[in-house]
Amino acid sequence: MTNELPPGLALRKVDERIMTLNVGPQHPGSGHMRIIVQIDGDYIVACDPDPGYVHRGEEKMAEYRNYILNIPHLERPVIHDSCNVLYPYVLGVEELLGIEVPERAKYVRVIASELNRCIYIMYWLAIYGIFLGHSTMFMWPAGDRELLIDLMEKMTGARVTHAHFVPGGVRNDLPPNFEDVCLRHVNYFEKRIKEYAAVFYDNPILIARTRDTGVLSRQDAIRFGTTGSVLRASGVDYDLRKKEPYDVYDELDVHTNVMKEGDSYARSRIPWLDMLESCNIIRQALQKMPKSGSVRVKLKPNPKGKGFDTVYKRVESGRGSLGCYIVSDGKPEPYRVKLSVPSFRNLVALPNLLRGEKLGNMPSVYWSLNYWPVEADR
Amino acid sequence: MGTATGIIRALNSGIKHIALKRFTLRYPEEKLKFVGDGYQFDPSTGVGIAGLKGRHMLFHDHCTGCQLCSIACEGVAEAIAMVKVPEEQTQNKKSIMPQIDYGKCVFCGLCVDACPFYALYMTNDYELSSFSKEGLIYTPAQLQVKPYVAQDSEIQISDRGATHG
Amino acid sequence: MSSDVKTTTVDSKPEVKSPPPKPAAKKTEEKPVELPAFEKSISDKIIEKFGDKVEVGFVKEDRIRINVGKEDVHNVAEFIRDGLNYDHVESVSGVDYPQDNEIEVVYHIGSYSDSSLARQILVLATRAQRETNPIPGNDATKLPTLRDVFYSVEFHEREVFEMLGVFFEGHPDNRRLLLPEDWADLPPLRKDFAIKGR
Amino acid sequence: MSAIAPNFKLSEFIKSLLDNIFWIILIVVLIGLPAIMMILFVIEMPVIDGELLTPFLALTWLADPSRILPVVKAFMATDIFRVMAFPGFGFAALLAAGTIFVERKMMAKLQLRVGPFYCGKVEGILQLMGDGLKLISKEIIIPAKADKPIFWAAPVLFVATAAAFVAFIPVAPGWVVADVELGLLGVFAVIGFFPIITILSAWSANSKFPFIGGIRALFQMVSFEIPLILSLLGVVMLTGSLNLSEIAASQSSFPWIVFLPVGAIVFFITMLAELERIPFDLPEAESEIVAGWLTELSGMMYGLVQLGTYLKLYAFAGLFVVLFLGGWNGPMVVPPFPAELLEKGIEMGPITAGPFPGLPLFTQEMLNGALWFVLKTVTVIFFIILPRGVFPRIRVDMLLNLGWTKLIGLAFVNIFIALGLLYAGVLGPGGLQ
Amino acid sequence: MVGELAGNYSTVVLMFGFAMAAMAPALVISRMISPRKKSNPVKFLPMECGQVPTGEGRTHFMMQYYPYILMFVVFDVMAIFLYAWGSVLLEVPKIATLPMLGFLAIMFGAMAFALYQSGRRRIW
Repeated sequence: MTNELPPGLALRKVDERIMTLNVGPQHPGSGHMRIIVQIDGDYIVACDPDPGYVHRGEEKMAEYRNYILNIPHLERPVIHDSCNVLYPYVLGVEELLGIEVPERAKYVRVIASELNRCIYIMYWLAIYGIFLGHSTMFMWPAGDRELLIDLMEKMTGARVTHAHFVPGGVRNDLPPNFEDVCLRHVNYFEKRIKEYAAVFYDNPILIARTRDTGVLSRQDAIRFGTTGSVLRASGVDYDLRKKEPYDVYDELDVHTNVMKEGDSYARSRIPWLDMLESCNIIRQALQKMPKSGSVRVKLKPNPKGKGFDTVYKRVESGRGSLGCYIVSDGKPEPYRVKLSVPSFRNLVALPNLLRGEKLGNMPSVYWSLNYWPVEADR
Repeated sequence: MGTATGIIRALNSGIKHIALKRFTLRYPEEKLKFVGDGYQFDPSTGVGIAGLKGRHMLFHDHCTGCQLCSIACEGVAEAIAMVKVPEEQTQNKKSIMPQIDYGKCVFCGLCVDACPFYALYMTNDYELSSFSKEGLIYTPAQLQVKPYVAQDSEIQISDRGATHG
Repeated sequence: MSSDVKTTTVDSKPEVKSPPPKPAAKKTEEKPVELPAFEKSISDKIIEKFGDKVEVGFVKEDRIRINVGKEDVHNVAEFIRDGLNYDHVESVSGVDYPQDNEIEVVYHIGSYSDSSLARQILVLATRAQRETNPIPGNDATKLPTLRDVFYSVEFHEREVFEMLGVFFEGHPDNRRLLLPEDWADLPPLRKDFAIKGR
Repeated sequence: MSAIAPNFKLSEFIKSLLDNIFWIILIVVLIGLPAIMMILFVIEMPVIDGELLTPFLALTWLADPSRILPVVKAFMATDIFRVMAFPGFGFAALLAAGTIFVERKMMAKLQLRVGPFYCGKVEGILQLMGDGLKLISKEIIIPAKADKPIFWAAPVLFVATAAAFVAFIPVAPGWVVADVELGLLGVFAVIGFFPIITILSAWSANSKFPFIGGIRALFQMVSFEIPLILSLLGVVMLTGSLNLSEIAASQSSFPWIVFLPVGAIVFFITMLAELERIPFDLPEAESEIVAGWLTELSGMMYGLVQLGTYLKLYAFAGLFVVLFLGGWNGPMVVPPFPAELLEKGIEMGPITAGPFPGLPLFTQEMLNGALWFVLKTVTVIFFIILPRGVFPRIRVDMLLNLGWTKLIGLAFVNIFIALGLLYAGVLGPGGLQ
Repeated sequence: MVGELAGNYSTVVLMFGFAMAAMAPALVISRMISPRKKSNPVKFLPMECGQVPTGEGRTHFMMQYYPYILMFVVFDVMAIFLYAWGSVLLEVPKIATLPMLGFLAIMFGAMAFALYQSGRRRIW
C-alpha cells in the first residue's frame, strides 16, 4: 500500500514464478513467529504475518489469580522489559484499590523502568545487528547490557524476571551504596553506547542499506495505530512519559526524540537516542530521589476492588505505549485483564511495509518495527 | 568522500577495540558477587531487603506450618508443597513444612513476602542444576542448610574497558 | 431475531438488569460537579449528535466511556474519527458477561494528531449477543467491523474473533491469528472455558 | 550420565571403532598387500651403488642421514611434493587452519569476548581439531529429493577447485606448483568454476533457500569478475607478463601498490565479494535465506565447503601479495646456513652426528622469500577478516550496483593510471624498473 | 609465452586430483563413523523453517538483475581480450595504443548504455 509494486510485476503470467517462503518459526531472521512471504525474484509481493507460536494465554490465567499473584505472570510476555510490561497493571490496580504510593517508591520505579528500557533496547539492538549481518553489533550490546543487568540484579534480586513492582510501591528498598554504583555504571554505559555510532549508526554501508527502505509515512503511522519508536520515527511527537506523565515523570526533564524520515534507519536510530535519554533520566531521578522513606504501602492480604470498575492505564515501555485494561467485579481476582501491547499494534504495519520491498530488506524492516513476538502473542 | 571517511572510522573503531579488555564473565571460574545474603522480607514494615532471589532457606525453629507460602505459590508456580517432617522440630505443632520443587520455582520471592514468621528467606545460591527431576526437589532438611557461596567477581570499570575482575 | 434481543439490552438500559456495569456508571453520573470539564465537553458532543442512542458510561480524568448499541457503533466511530479528531484504536478487548448473555467489545480510542487529545482515551463499548454453544463465525455473535473506520483494529478484531468468537462483519481478513490451526475448543477467553485444574 | 546423552553407549562406540579397524585391516590385507606385491613384481628395482635395492637396504638408509638426505632432496624436487606439501595443499591447508583460528580469536577480541578458550589449554588452540572431529562424526543428511551424485560431489569439487587455484600461487622463487606462462589467465579460468559448483550444489538440493542462495552467489561472483579482471590489467601492463612468478620478481624495488593503489583497492573489494565474506556474504545471509546455498549441507560436507572457502581465502590473499605487494621480495633476514654443519656435523659432547653433505634442504633465498610471503599474506588476511567485525551485510542490488558502476569505473581509472605511468616514462623500459 | 605446452598445466590438474583424492575419504570416513538413522522421514525433508515444505525447490524463478548476467557474457570476453594487448604493451609501438583506446571507449560506452538500460527497467 505504501510501496508501489515495480512495473514489471504487472505482467500477465506473473503468478507462475512466485515462490512462497516460510520465514519462521525456525528461521534465524524471524523470531518466534512466521512471516509467509511471497517473492517474485528479489521482490516481496505479499506478506502475511502469522504470530501465535508462543501464545500462553496470560490474559486467561490472570482471571484465576488475585491481584498480587498475577505479578510474576504478567511480566512474562517481555522478560527483557519486565518492569515496564508490569507497570500499567500495577498502576491500574493501584487506581482500582485506591492506593497512594510513597514518593521514594515512585522514583525507584522510574529508575527501574528506565534501566529496564535500556536493557530491552540493548537486546533489541543486538538482534537488529545480527539481522543485518553485523556480528559485532550483536556482541557489544549483549555484553554491555550486563552492566545494567548487574544494576537491576542489585536492585531487585533477579537478573531478568524481577517481579519488583507491586501495587503500593516496590518490593524492596534500594541496597546501600546503590546510587554510586548506578551512577558509575550508567556513565560508563553511556560512553559505550556512544561508540556504537562509528561502527553501526554512522556506518555508510548500514545507512545505504536501511535508508529509504520500509518507509512509513506520518499519515500511515497514525492510521495503523503504531506506537513507540515506529511512531516517533515517522515524525509524530508522542511519548507517554511526556504526554501523560505517570508517577514522577512530570517532575523530570524528559526529551522526546523524533525523526521525520520514517524509514528503517530512523526507526533503528530512535531507540538508541532513547537510551541516551534514559541515561539522563536515571541521573536526574537519582539526584531528585528522597534519600530515605518508605517504598511500599502495606496492603491487606488478598486486596479487592470496590465493586464493578474498569480502568485503562498506559505507560511508555521500551517498544511504545503499553496499555492495560482491567475489569474488576469486586472479587480478589480481576474479572478481565487485557494487555494492549505495542508489538501487536505495530504488526499491522508489517504487511504494508514489506509489500514491494526487496527480500534483503525484510529482516531490517521487520525488526525495526520493534516487534517482540512473545509480547504480541501474550 | 563521506563514505570513505565513514568506512575508515568504522575500521579504526574496530581496530581500537582489539586493544580493549575482554568483558566476558568466565562463569564456572568466576562468579558474580551479589548484594547481601539474599532476598529477605520484614513482615513488620512490609518491605523487603535487597538481595539475590536464589535458593530458599528455611528456619525450622520459626516455621509454624501455616501454609501461607504454599498458598502464595499456588497462584504462581505450584512449586511449594507442605510435607510431613519428624516431630523433633518443637515449634511446629502441625509438623508440616514446605518442600520446594526447583523445577517449577520461578524465583519471584512471593512466598518470602507471604511468610509472617521470618522463617523463609532466600540465599545467594543459584547453582541448582541436577541430573534428575527428583534432585531438584528440596526437602525441609535440605532447605535448612545454609549454602556455601564463593562469589567474588565484580564489574570493574577502567580506561581500558570494563572487566569482571 | 437475535439482533432484536441485543438492541433492547443495550439501548433501553434501565429495565434490563445487567448488575455489574450499572453501579459504576450511576455513581459517576450522580456527581456531576466532579466531572472534568474538557472530557465532559467531548462526551456532550457525542450526546448532542446521537441523543439517547449512546450512553455515557463514565467521565473520568482523561477517560470517557461511551456505551453504544451494535447497529450504531459504526456511525459513532465515524463521528469520533471525523468530528472529534480521534485517529487510532489502541486496544480492542472483549469481555464476556455470561450473566447478561452478552459479550462486550471495548475499543480504546486515542489520538496522535490532536495534541489536546494526547492524554485522552475514549472508551467505546458495544455488546454482542452471546451464544451458549458458540460456532465462531456462524452464530448470532456478530458485530459490524470498524476496520474501515480505524485501520488499526485489523489484527485486534481478528484476535477478539478467535478469543471470544465475535465475528466482525465486513472485516476483510477474519482468519485465525494466535491460536493453533487445529483449535476446536470453545473460544478460550469466554468465562465458560475453564483452565484445567482451576 | 543418561541425562546428558541418553542414546550414547560406550560399548557401541567402541564396537563401531573396532568394526572400522577390522574393515580397514581387511581391505589392506586383501587389496593393499597383493597390490604392493604385484607392483614389486612388475617394476624394476633400482640399482644403487652396484646393489639392488631391497627393503633391507632401504631400512639401512633410513638411519643414515648422509644417504637419506639426497633422497629427501630428490623427493622435494618432484611435483608430488609440491602438490602435496609445500607450496601446494599442505601449506595452504595449514595457513587456512591458522586463518580460521586467528579469525575466531580476533573477532572475539574485537567483540570484547573470549572466543575459543578451553580446548587445548592455551587459548583454545585445539578448537579447530575438535570442530573437525565433531563435523566428521556428524550424520550427513541428504534431502529426500536431492540429486544425489551432484550433491555429494559439490563439496569435494569445491575443495578441489580451491586447491587448483592455490596451485598458481608462487610462494618463493621457483617454488610454485604450476609455473606457467599464462598463470593469471589460469587463475581467472579457475575462479570461473566457483559459481558453477555453487549453483550445482544449490540446484541439486531441491530446496528453496539453497536455490535462492545459489542464484545470489552466481550473480555476485559473476558480476564481480569483470572488475576483478580489469583491476589486474594495470599490473600486467606494467610487467608485460602473465606469469605470476615473473610478476612477483618484477617488484624487487617497488611493489605495484605504490603506483596502482586504485587497482589494489578495487581488487581487494572484488576479492571480498568473490570470497563471500562480510559485507558481501549475501549467498549465506542467514537472516534472509537461512544459510543460503549451505542450508542443506550437513556434517563433513559443510566442513569441506568451509575448508574450500578458507583455501580460497588463502589463495586470494596470496594473489594479492603476488600482484600488488611484491610477493616474496623483501630484505634478507634469514641468516645463512651454518657452513660448519656441513663439514663437521653436530658435536654435542660424546655424541657426534654428521657431517651432513646434502643438508641445506632449502636455500637461504627460498626461506627468506617464504617468510616474507607468509608475513604479507597474513597481513592481507587480517584485512580480509577485519571487515567482518565492523560492517553489516549489503543488499543484492547495492552489490550489483557497486560492482558494475563504481568498481568498473575505478578499474578503468586504474588502467589509465598505468598507461600514463608507462608513457610518461616513470616506469617501463626507461623508467624506474 | 608462445609455444607453451599444455602439459605445463598438468600440475594444476594434479593438484585438483590430489585435493579430490584427499577429500573424498573424509566424506567416506564420515559416512562410516557417523550415525545413520532412517527412523524419521521428516528429517530428510528440505528446509522450510519447521513447516512442511510446499511447492518445488526448483521452480521458474526470475531474479530481477538478469541484465547484469547478459552484460557479463559480453564484457567478460572483452575484458580478457584486453589482456592480449596489456601483456605485450611494452613491446609494441606506442601507436598501437590508439586503437586500443578506441576499443576501450566503445566498451565503456556500451557498458554505460547497458547499465542505463538495466537501471531504467528494474525488472525483466
